[in-house]
Amino acid sequence: MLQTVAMPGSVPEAQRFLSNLEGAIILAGGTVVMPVLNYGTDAFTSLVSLRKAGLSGISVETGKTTIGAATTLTELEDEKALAFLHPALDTIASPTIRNMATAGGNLFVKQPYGDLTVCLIALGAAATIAGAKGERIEPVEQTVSSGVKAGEIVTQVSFAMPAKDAFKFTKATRKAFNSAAIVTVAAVVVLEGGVVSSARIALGGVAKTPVRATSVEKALTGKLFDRAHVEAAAKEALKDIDPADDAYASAWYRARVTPVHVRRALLGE
Amino acid sequence: MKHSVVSLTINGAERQMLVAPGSTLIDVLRESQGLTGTRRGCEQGACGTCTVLVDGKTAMSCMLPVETIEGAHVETIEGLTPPQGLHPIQEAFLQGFATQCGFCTSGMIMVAAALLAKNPNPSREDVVRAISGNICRCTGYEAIIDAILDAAVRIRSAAHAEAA
Amino acid sequence: MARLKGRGVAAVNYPTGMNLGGDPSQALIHATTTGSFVITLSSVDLGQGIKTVGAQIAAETLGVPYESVMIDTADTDTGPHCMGTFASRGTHRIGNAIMMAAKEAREVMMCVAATELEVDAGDLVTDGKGRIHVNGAPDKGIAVLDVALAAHFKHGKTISGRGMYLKPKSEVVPETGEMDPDSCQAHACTIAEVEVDDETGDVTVLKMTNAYEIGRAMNPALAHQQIVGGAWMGISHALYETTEPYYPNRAHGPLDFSEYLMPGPGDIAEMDSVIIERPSSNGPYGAKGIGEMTANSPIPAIANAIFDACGVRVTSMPITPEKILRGLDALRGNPN
Amino acid sequence: MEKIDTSFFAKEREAELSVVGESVQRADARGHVTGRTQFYEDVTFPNTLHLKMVRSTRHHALIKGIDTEAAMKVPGVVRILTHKDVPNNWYTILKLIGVGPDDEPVLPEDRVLFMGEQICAVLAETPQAALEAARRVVVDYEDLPPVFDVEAAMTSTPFKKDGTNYFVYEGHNCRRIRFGDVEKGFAEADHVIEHRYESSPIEHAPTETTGCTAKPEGNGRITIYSNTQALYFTLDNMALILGVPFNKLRLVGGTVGGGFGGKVDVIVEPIAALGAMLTNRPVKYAYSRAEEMQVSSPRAAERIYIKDGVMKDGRIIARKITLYVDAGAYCRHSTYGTTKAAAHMPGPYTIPNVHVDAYCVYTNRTPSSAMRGFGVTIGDFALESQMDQIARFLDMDPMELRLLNAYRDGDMKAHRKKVDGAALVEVIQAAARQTGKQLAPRFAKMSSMTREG
Repeated sequence: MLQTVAMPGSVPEAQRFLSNLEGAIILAGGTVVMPVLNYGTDAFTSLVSLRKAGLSGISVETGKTTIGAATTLTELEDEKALAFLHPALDTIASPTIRNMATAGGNLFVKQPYGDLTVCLIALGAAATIAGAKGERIEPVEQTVSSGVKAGEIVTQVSFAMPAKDAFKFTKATRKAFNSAAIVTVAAVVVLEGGVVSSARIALGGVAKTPVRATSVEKALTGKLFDRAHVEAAAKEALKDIDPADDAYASAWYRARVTPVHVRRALLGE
Repeated sequence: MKHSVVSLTINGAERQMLVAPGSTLIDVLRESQGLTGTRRGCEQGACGTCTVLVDGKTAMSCMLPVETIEGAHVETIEGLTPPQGLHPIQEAFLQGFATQCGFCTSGMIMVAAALLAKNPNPSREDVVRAISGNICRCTGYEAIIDAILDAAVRIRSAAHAEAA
Repeated sequence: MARLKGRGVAAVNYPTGMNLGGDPSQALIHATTTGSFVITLSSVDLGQGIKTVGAQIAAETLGVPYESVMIDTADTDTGPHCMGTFASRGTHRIGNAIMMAAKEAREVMMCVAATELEVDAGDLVTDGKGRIHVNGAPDKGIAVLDVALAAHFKHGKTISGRGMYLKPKSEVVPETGEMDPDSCQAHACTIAEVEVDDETGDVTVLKMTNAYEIGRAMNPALAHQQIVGGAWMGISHALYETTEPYYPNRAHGPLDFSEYLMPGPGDIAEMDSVIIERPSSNGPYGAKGIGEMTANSPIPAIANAIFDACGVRVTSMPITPEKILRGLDALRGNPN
Repeated sequence: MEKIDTSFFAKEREAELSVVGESVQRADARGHVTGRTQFYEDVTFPNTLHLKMVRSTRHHALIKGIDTEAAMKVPGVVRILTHKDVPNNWYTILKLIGVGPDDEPVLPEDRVLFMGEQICAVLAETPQAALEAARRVVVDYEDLPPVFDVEAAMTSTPFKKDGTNYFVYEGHNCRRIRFGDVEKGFAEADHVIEHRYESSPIEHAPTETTGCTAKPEGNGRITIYSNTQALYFTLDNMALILGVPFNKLRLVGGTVGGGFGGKVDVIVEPIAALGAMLTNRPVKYAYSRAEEMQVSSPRAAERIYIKDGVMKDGRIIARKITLYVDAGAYCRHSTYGTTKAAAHMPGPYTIPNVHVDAYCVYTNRTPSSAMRGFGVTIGDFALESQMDQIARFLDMDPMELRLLNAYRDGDMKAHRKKVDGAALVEVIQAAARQTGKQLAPRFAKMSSMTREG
């Protein structure tokens, strides 16, 4: 049974709570933790809320955008400089959930949720993690695949703004709004003279965590960015995914339509 | 387990309450404040029936431990209802036959209130987006969408009449 | 990539009521001394509107304003027996019981009014606005309120009525299945128009045109609610819903409204519905049960429209994108 | 908004109604929009205990033991109810209308037959304490093989203590309809068209979950505030289970946050009332959303085989239906629903030779029960898909195929009830009219009221 909800006013204080309180976990927006608590759990007995730990805010500077971990998805939506993320944010749950859910929390959401994280991986974002021995910075991709250690806190994520029109996003869903992903595709594709000079592509919903579609990236780079090349490259996605059955779709279906949605995302179909 | 004292402004009135760790806003509203118009639908953040406004923004009250929103302003369906008559959104739901069993209605109206405060002239798709986290199993949504659009007209014309 | 359009039709009937164990409901009605009427039931309103339609039936029968009728439900200490709200029985069974109770109460009311007005009860009519008067002579009349007061304080009478409707038990003949399982049948026809994405199997329901025959629309706005909500549930059943997505395997059963798939407000189809009325011989004012039927015709209409669109016949519900895509692949010679 | 086409059946429609037929405002709408409508959960009492259920984690198993020691030590736990506490441990809803069998215990004694089956009930001061104690109860299972497929279940070893894996209808293993001679019909038919249809279970998913609060009164009675769809069903079943006179119980309800058939089973009330009787305190038992989704009874899955004998001109002269209703582990209302499914066949069509075998089959899944369209919805999916397949096979207009076979006043249905008040013809005509579709003259002038045309 829950014993404490701690409200640290800073990151160091939050770290102290995390190490001193028995069975403590981080509470960000609450949209993942609270449903677990409401049904009763032995997984934790204390919550350390980041709501007042000073981790909220967005800074958009030339070359680098930084998002505090406790920034809500609604705050991201309202940030005009991040308009390119709007179509992606719009697919995440509902406006009410976006009022509560945070950017940092999104990194730890189980699949097939967590579409912001798919975008961050495509953007090559880095996570700043406060630990017992100070801060470290690592690719979001790594944070997502290996998680953080007990007592560590993701304090912010940052990325370089993509070139105009370079960011692509598609989320295949069963419902128009407020739907988990069948397949989420986010990509930053840079063209030089109609040829792909670089591509970072991330997929959601098709593995245990969001993944890089490195095979597609490889197949695409250096190629003419036309339908034929994109379609061929999209088929390579099957090498990058390991989908599972769930209540939304089967592994077979996800694999079957992944190349379709990768192509659609890249071509903006 | 240590209880703590939390202060909230609920429907304009300051309230202090002693709560167990992790007590959710819906528990406090329904059980200690007697504000039962906020409905408990799933406790998982997936149905929207418990939606209230916290500092003007919609929130699912089943997912908010009250310790984390100390000092917040909370508005519920009871607070939205004027002393006399009905709020234009309520009037639109009533006239538009937008309720059947009525269980989702409070949440729908609170979402509509937040939408119309931010966007007094929403498109149909704006309304659809706004209520996309709120489940209704009876109506098929059409009457609810129409009612919210009608409410927007009612509020705008009331504001217009006041200005004139 | 192509979006294939198709159209499908389905027509159904639906029984009102159950009676394999006998199907009764009762209603009591009495006038207060304030000129209002209270109907006492133990019936349940799930949102379908029995609290509204029951009052309408009573007001119609009594000849008084709808606003002067109140429904008091549901408490087993005060409300007489009702089987429950299911089997599209509410409006038919409870409505019949209310109508019978209202007739009995009306008789007493008219009788007292006749005494007060010193005329023959047979010459009196109600105006539906709270007065009773001599037919053809609106000035020679009396307010229902005054009748209620007179009955109570002068004549020592209760203006009240008892209502009961029973569809008797029907035994099934085991060898042949001969039985009388219902009271009447409502009808529906749906024409569904859909679009199928031939690369993903996703279906969009573009439009549903429905005709519903419901006996008599007691309250057209409430009937419309059932129609729109029921047709939505039909789309939902056809394309989305199940507690066991891998049936008969029990894995991955949804636990919440995220996993349990239903169309949201962004997925609703354009709807054009018309009601036609063939009053039933045994329902109150010709009513039939409507609540359940509305979900039924859309489901096969959508299935048939999907076949029309893309040539894939999915014979298991729900018709998921996966089932359609497997069918499309088979048609294209890529069986999986 | 609503449109009524009064051109149909004009002579039969009663004229001169004043309140009936009017779209008066809903009596409950003002309460709904202000949040003041009182649902069962809005009535609360001090000193209420919260009931949370320990549930089976197995599809089919023997219960070798239940250890509640650790659970009882959780602060706030007051009592844990097991089958030993239930006076008459049979939960048989249709007993009231003379349909058995007694196959479902209120709380199981020695075995569980589906995942999620309730095993014992924890009563505690707070929901959190009850949930924690429920996690501390240790159930020792011995797994048994489950059966999930309806046709496999028909022939596999019975998994209940008594009886078969299917309900026996007066000596028959299915509900039968026999009308005409279906084999003769097939022999005479130009074509025989046979297909299989299937569905998986569907949840009612009302926004308000099933629940109740049982409150002991000073006079020794118990008041149960419930969102049941049927107060007397609930009251009568509770009295039988609790072994108390009917007048000891009072049910209060009538305002329900969506039902769709999901709140007709009487699951929560008997145990909550038992808890109230044994502790002399109010007890609340409400399903969580997860319980509502997976433990409350769904609409049954069905499997339906339809074999039709069809003439070149579209007349269906024989229809044979084999239908399996997946009742899940216990019968609840499924025995009745299967009969209703049989009676619905062969759909709204007049077919001279009809043969129906409708099986009510038990499998190791959540018991199914009533839902909007009980016994009919899945049958309609099968029937109307089949009609489309016939129309395609014969290259006929699908509406005209239906009109050709439509039942009309005076026809005899397969369950030997004469048709009256038919209107299938007219709804098809009305739908055609709405979409601007021209029916052939013979179909455009058809009527349900006469056999002409």
